[in-house]
Amino acid sequence: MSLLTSLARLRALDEGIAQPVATVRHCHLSDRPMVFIPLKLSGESAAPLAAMLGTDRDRPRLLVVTQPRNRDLRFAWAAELAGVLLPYVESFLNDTETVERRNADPYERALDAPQIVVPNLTGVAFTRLLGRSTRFRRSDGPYPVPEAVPLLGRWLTYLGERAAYPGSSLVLAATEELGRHWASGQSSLEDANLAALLGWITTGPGDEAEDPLIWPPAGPATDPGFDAEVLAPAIESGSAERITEALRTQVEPTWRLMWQAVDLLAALPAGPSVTQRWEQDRGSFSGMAVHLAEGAPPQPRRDGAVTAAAKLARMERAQAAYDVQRAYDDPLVMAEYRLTGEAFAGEVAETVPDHTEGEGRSRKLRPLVVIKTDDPVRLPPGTSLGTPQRRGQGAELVEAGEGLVTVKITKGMGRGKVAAPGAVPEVGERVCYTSLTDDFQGSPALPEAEATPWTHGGPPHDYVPDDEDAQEEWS
Amino acid sequence: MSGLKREGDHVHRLEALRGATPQQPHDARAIAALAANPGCTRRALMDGAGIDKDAAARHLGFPAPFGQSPFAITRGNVFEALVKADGCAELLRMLRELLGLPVAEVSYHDVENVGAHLRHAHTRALIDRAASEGRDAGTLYDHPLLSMEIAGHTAYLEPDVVAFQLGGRFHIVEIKSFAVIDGQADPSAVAAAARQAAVYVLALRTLLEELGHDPAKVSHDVVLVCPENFANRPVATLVDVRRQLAVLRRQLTRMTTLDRLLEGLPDDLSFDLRPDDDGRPTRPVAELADALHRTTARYAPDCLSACDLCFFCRDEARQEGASDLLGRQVRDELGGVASVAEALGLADGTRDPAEGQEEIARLLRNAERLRRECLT
Amino acid sequence: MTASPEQAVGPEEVIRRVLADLPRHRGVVVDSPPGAGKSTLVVRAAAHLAATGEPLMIVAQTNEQVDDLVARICDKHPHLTVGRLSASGYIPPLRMLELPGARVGTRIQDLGDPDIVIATADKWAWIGDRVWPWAIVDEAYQMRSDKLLRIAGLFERALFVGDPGQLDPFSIVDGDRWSGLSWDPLQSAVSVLLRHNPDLPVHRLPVSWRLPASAAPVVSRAFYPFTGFRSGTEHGDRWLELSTGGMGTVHDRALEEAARSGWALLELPNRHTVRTDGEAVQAVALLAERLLQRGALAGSEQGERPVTADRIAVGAAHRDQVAAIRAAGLPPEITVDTANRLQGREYDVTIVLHPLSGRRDATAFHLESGRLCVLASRHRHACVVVARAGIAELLDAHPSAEPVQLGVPVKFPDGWEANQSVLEHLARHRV
Amino acid sequence: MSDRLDDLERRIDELRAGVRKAMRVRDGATARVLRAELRSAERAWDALVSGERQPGPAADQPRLVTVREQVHQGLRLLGATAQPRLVVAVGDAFFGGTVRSGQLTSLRRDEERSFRSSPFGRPYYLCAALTDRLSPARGLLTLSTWPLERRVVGPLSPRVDFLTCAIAVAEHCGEHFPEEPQEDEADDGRATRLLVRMARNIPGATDGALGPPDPVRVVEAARAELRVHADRDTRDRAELAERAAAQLGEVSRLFGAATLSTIKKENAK
Repeated sequence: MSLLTSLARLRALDEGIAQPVATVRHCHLSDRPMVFIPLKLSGESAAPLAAMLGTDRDRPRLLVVTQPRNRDLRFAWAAELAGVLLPYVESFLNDTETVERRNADPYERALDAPQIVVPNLTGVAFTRLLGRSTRFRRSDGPYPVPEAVPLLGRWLTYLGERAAYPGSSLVLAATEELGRHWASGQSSLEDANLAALLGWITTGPGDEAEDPLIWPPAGPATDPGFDAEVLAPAIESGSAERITEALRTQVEPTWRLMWQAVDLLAALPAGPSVTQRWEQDRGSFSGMAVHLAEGAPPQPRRDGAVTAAAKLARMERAQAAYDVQRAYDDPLVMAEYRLTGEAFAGEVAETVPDHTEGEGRSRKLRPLVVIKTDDPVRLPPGTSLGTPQRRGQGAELVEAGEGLVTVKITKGMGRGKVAAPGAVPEVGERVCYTSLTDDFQGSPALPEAEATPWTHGGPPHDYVPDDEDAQEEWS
Repeated sequence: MSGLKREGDHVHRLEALRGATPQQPHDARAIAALAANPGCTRRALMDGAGIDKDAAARHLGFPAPFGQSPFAITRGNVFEALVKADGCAELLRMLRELLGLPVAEVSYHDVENVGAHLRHAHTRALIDRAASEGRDAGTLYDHPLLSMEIAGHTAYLEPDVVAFQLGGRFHIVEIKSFAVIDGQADPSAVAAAARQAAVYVLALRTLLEELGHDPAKVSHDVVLVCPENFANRPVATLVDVRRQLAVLRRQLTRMTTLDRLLEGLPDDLSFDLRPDDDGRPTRPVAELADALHRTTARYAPDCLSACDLCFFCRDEARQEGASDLLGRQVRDELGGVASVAEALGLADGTRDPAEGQEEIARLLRNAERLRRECLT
Repeated sequence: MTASPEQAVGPEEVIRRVLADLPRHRGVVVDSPPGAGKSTLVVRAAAHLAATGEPLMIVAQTNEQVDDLVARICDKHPHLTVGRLSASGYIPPLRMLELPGARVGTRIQDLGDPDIVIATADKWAWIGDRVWPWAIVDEAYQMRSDKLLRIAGLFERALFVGDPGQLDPFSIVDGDRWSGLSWDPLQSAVSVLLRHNPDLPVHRLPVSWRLPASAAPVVSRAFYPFTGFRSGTEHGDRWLELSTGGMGTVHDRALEEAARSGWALLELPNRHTVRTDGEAVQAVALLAERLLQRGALAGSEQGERPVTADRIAVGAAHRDQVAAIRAAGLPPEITVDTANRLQGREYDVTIVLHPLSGRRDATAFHLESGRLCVLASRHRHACVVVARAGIAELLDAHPSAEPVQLGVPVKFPDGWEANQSVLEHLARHRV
Repeated sequence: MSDRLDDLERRIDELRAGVRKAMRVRDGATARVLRAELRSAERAWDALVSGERQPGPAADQPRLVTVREQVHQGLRLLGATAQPRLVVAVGDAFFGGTVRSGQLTSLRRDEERSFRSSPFGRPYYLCAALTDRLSPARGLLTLSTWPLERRVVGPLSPRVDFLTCAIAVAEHCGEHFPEEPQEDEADDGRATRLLVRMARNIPGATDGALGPPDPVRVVEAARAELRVHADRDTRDRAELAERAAAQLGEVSRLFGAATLSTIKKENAK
């Protein structure tokens, strides 16, 4: 969090209403997102209690474990969940496009992909756990479960993993996305409360957001008071209706909040790079689908050495790209870099479009641009720069001082003797340059898993999910 | 030494602070929580005086947001019972697998078999016998009762189990019902367990020292027992609590140096809740609130998960318009600027920077300029 | 891990043991505290291995480190041929091109067939289909294990050398998902290596040739509590002299204290400030300026020489602090940088802006022991620390609720303890 | 009727809110009152939605055998001092038992009362095991018909008794479901689960493979470990039994004596 965000929070606190920290939306928002609000039984790691979910705000599905103490019912519940989620996920597999790749076979990429929206990060974590607890199950053998359950497990595992991938929008945590676009007048810790955060963004703060009687927790954990006074007696009574109704009172308010969050995000125009990141999501999603179709085993309990390193590399790459793209898409994000002197913006005061360097054959066109700026520039001469106004273009800082910065354009101004029209900004145009650039070379290859070196424990015994996984009782 | 006398009258002063309110005994969790926010004078004084912060908060109309679900509680008890069932059969299995406990080592003592009032003495006796390697030194001690001096008062501590004879060393066994899934557990839950276990380790070491044994006989590796994955089957993991021990020692020494804080206090200051016969506080709320306001708190949002008084202090911070509300990081970023109004004044330029505020003022104005530029 | 008690043994003996162990084990680890002759060891080992006639690859972390090693090897062992692999963008420094035995190229084929090939870990990761019988991995504690994973296939046996006390490798993404795994990619190369090969011999260089007698015990106690090391020089072997007299300003007195005792704490009034605390920045700049003006002379076993700008370094925790200090108008020859980038470097005098100066709350970043260790162990003669009063109180008020990951070995020293220990020492040199 | 339902639901919500508010400020009295109202409202609601059918697990089928008798049965099978939960599990596994551990809490007191009123009026009594200070051991059941040696617990006895019980359970499994236990109708795997639970805590009782452990193997493993502890445990018990016989009267010999003397001795040193 930068001083810019801190200032926004101060302002929010003072004015009693959240302040924007983004001018565009930085996540993809599906036309039919699947809102998913899971509840779990307190004191258990992944014992489901209920879930409200659906793509239609007017027709939520409520799935309840009508006797939470009964383990078989939990799997029945998982099967029900699969009955809703799998058709949704698979509905995106049919329409695909063919993608050509350099030195690799072309592949089929889904035109659209599923998007699961959960209330908060603990919701994401629970989704992952749910995946972990179901993906190793077998529909045959000693402790059989319905066919769909292990498949659901693999998808949930995949989605839960992907949620940790910077810039991915397959799974959104409402509080996180809202927090990325608005600064509330409370601490980031308190922002984890969906009702509270939405309160700040819409009507202003109020203590009722923290009153479980008015706004029940958005899950997966339920309110202890509710457990003691409502749920426990209901379970004692053994009445399925009563348990169902009790749980409905706990998820329904959150259901409304979730769609409110979706609307708020939808109201923002999408940043230019969002499509590109969603494209990667679609690719990843299609990849997973193929993986499953090929009958690959369920994801192992934990990553092997090579997998871990590969994931880390991808995630770091994605994080870096995500940061740069957000800054290029959004002046308010770029402002954070201007504040620290890694970027500057201002009016073009003067240009030398036909400036050249070198002599004879090595003579190169290097148009000069002088920018008048109020920003503190903390970049040494020679720093290579990029600019949101002309994304293809590369520039280099020549000198900076007295509110005037000279840069020379080094690439993306055309091949000719004179710069291509529009390549060099006009005097008076507002431009922004930054040392933040999105040119990363790929990371070098990793060994094959079976070639894992002795320093990392040598080749792993390839993983076969055993009955142990399948029969692990689910308490 | 003169320390003794000072020690004496500051204990006296603390009792004055507490007044008629019965001393709230510290348990392991409370002691472990001393490190949660050591910078907070208000909390230090209330803990030192042994005031029931939870009761105070409720009386003040700011009940703490904590509560434990009956399901969680039941689950906890059921799991502990499972681990200890049939002479700790499960525990023995794990100790054999994890620490190579010899098969012959199965002897089990349930300290609770003696009357409650004798548990501590009995624990002492059993531990002494074990440590002096006497014949039939026990292996498992169930429901032992240890003690520790906190700010002049004795706190009684109840570890789940103490295991002996793992290479002649004592191990604290901590049974928790949060799950270990594929070898990992919720780091904050583990941390809490480790802090609590550290209290037991220290208490047991102190006991051994008093009995003239080598305190190092108590291992700094505690045995954490949790349900594995999604099954009920317990799994044991060794947790190294040396760091937690260091922190704990630090905090306990701080407790004895409360004088510094006490000296600053007005003589008439008291946190007394004036409980009636059935323990209900009768002291006028405004009066109690005022008394608390006269001590400085160091509110941070982290308190919301650690301190019973958090809502009271947050409310106070709101009244004062303190930037602490927004979290330690923001507060730190703002350098010396403590109040929201001040910070915004500097940002808008409606307020001139005081001595030493020039830089933060410049930064804030710059930030404000950028925000306006981008939002209009 | 067989930890031989080598504090007692002489450095020569340790090096002898290391070389003796090389053929006996697949890997050998050498822990080297600041300035304990790590590079010397690498050069010695390189020559030793090259002498067997078998080709050797050397892995370092940065281009500077690589260039430095090439120079040292060619200088000490002119008969050896050294190939310097580099990325296409890299422009070799002149001194490199002048070296007779050295050859620079972007592909193995360009290098002919030298006795030794040196490159950064990043470069090595692009090299394939060849296996070297021997490798030396330098700064192995600063190398992330996923880098080692990429290159470990290139060698059969290796010598890993590094300083466990410096900053751990890090990532811009959250790696909790891998914590507890023996191959956690975010762990250092050495810790992963040792978790999978616990029987590899681990040696320790017992003597710091860089740190003076005034500094070695302080750094050893704070950052190497269990292993420890000593200074190669006695009190009096090193001296720092200010040839012109002072004007009695705090800055002058700080420099005088540093010249006298090897340490000085220039304490500014207690105040919470922004990171780029102007007063502190000014103080740092002034100290550096005065140090030059007063014509400091550094005397040591290597003779006496003036402390020129290039022998002075200014260290800080954050990039914006570094930028602010640079902007304060120091001679460009003076190195100003963050702890991360000062790792492995050496100067006569260092001026340090204390990471906790002006902070109200200490974060894990500020408390990381490696950060302070780097800043406090770059100097041959003296270290001047600039800090606002109140750090003791800050440490005292620091809430401790670090999360605990199962199966992750606890790392020592604890940042809090280390800071406390250093602070206690500095207090004795406060002006 | 649906308005009626709505009213009820509104009422229930109010009451629930009331109770939870009261609990938050720890106002037990108010909470109790409201709770009572709430429960009746909830019952009414149940009645409305689910017709007249009154669900609830409390609808347990008439018990043919008394709790007392079932515990007796269980203990006889186990043949050693055991915790209620184990006794219950055995009942579950082999006698289609209906006892819940909760029902056993008052049992021992009733037994003692009945004994005091008419000593040996019954063929057997369910009593507490005796600790090394001859006081009643917490949560350990025995049979009055057993010799003192079997009813006292020394330091090793909990383990010894566990192993003895394991042997008994394994042998019973062996006899009754020679092959593939969970095939058996009467059992539906409860017996196997019990055996698995016990076997995994006995070294060498399972071959690591999955599926039900081989009863014979379990018995052998348990006997093997038993041999390690037997001598010392027998000595301890004999010594305890002697003391009990010498120091205790009729009643306390069965139900234990509250004695502090032993502690005094310890503190003395």
